[in-house]
Amino acid sequence: MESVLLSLAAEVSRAPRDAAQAFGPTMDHQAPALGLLVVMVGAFLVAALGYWKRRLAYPATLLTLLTFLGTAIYGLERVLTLGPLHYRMAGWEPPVGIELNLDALSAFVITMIALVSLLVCVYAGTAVRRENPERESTFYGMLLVMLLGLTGMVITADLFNLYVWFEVSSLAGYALMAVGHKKAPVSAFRYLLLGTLGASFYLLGVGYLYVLTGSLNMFDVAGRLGELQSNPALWISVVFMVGGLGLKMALFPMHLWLPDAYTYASSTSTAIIAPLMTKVSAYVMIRVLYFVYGHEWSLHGAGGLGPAITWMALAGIVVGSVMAIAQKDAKRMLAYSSIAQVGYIGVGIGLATPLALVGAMLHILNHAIMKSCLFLVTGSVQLQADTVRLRDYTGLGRRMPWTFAAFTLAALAMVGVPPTNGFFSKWYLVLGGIAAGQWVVVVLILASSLLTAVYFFRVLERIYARPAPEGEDGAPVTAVVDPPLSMRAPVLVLGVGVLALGLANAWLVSTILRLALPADLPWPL
Amino acid sequence: MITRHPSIIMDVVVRIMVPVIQIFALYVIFHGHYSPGGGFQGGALLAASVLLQRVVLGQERSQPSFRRGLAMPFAITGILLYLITGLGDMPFGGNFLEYDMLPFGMAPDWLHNTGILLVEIGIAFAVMGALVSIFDELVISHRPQSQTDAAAGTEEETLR
Amino acid sequence: MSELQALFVDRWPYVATSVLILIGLWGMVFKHNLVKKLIGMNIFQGAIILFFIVHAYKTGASVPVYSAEVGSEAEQYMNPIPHGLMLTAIVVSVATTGVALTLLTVIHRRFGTLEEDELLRRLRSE
Amino acid sequence: MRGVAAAVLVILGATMLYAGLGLPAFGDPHAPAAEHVSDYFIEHAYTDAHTPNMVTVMIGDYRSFDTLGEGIVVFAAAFACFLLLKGSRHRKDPS
Repeated sequence: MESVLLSLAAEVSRAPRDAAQAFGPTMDHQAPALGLLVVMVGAFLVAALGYWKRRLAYPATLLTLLTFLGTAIYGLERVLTLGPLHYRMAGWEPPVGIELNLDALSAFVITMIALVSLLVCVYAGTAVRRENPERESTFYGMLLVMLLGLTGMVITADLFNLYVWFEVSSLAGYALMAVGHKKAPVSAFRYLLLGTLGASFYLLGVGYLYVLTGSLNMFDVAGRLGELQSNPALWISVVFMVGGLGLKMALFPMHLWLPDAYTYASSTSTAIIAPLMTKVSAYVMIRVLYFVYGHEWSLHGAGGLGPAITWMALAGIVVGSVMAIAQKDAKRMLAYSSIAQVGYIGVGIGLATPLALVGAMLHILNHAIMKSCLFLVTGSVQLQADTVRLRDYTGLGRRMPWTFAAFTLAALAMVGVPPTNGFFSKWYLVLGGIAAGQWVVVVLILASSLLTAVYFFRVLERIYARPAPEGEDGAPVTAVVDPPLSMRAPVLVLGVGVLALGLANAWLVSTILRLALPADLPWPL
Repeated sequence: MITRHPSIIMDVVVRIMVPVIQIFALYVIFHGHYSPGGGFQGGALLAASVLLQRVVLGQERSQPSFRRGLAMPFAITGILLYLITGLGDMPFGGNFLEYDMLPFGMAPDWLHNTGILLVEIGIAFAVMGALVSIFDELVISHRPQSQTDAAAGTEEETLR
Repeated sequence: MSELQALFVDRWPYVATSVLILIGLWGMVFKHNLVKKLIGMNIFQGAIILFFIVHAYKTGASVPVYSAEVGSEAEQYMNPIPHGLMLTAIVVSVATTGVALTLLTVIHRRFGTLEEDELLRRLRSE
Repeated sequence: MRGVAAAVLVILGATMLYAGLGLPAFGDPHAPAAEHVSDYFIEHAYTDAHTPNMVTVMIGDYRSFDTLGEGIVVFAAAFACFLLLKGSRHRKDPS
């Protein structure tokens, strides 16, 4: 007892740092916090600008996100050169203070967040002005607050701090979800109830863990679990955490909030929430299961959650794909396909082999890119042709050639056609399934690719192969054209990104994701 | 629809209560270092003093003491105060929120003391502004359309 | 028998918080009025806050405010961490409730009801 | 559906009671939560920040980043109300 205290005190007592030394490596030293601080300052700047100079809110948002992307890439580069970076928030050593942790995995996810949000925001410039002109500046403020929450969730190494950022991002998400269709507040309220339930379950799990270990820092907790492995309270803590995160991630039996929420929200909100919110929850699940509890206990051993997560995810893949086939509304179809795609990530988490986990991490990025592209396309159609019904997509391929070129690329990636990025994440998942000897997983992933092909090729056939419907006097019903460049460019960049990420996947895996694996799950190849 | 009955007793009681609540709120904020209390509790009390006026005197008559448009700026100011305290030490080589690098020239423990006080004040402002803002938004939105526009029509433009 | 004693005598506050958690969940699942669901959510969050606070208690210890008479022995003061954490959690819960009430206001103004069955009927008829 | 939900609640309750056996007893001064970081806070709070109230030192200093998050949560809630109610007030209600 005494000795523990003394050693802790010795750790914590800080060596006096002279200013010259602090200024030398200061950028390396501050790298983990930079992105978070940029978004934080930007969010409140935009909120304040909404009061005085409303016209400047959008440029300020873009500037913030550009800087954010810069810091994210800088952080990624630093991590790849120097290894994992730790940041002592408020200057206190980890078990006492809050620690930020920038390792390959969190730097990867943060870069993804910055990239997707910047592209969606470029699109939002025109879209929000048309959809919600009266709420423009508040909308951007809310968007930045949500990104702040997501960044905080990814970067923190403290379990309770994660809960706080979890709620920041969720609250902003509920508000963004409630803007849009007339029915949007109802679905947003349901999302709020279930999302808060999920976050509270997570907090309860943290509570059990804190009571058992006396610490909240992830690495410290991981080191103190040793003799607790057969404790029923530890088991229920991991069950609560996985349940709560599964709710936010829309893992199969807990996906009920998702279709309505995505369908009725405005196109910009959906395009930013759909790719990011569920993916960051999946990231947190990886963080908790692999880096705090350790996969040997939580997924294979006494925790035994691996098979449960895998089977829930597989059921989600099948149910999501089948339901997507039955939809008549484009956004709802994409929402159900999101449930299926989250299932792929869940399979990768549950199998707990290095290849499958890399597949899940790769799919986090790939699905974010594809899904934001697809939702931006449905948003463009909604704005240009004022429809979300798949029936009205007939013949649009010739009228909006650029938009639907990107749509086609993203749809092929969803199906998993090489060389798009969707193929490679499924490839790693299948390899991981084979390595784990789970042939059911392999068969179901291949079968679900066929189901995905069914619903996307149905849409593609409608878009390209059929003539556009004619009006009464032989003219096309509406003169629908491609949206302006500011909305077309991000869609195209994302569409090309689908191809580029597919071609660059070997580089991604060998330089970044190989380092992102936990230490007890080394890369086999 | 609930209607308000003017009552001199209520008015007088509110006039006496509000300063007392506000003084107590300030005590809770500043004495948080020595006894249970702090920014959130004090901010909630400050908000309560404003909301008491809103409830008893009505929206219009309580405007002079705390205008509706002030709530959100208060919240933003509070968070900005927190952020400035946190960022203030970074040029001097500290981490975010590392108070002993603040350039005030005090002993480290007193610097921590000051830093805690600053962030508590920031939190108090933020909580007060946010709670009053939530209340105001909820109440205004419940009024009939015509009355709202007449009462808050001029402010609409500046607020958004 | 010793398990029952360990649970209901030595850990009775934990049992009480568990019951509160179940009451909150029951309200969220089985009540049909959206405001009642929200109240259920608040009970659930309150129960979790209580869970933390219960585990901050030490028998015979004083409140976590330093005083020279009590000294600086760790066993003389209650655990300050859960108190601080729950201060944050309370604020989060207040904020969530505020947003939920806002959404309910908007729903009520658009659809004129907060009963779930009635609301679903109106949504379908749109 | 209601039957399933009720069954889930009963199972949850039973599991939570069973898991309670793994927790330290109520008021145990040597529980893990009362020893590791907590001891450091209690013994150093006064010397570190010259502030007797340990909870204040904790939320204002050791874990000040949490408190910043707390402020942002409240702000986000107020901003959400602003976003939802300000805009929708001008819409014509169909009812």
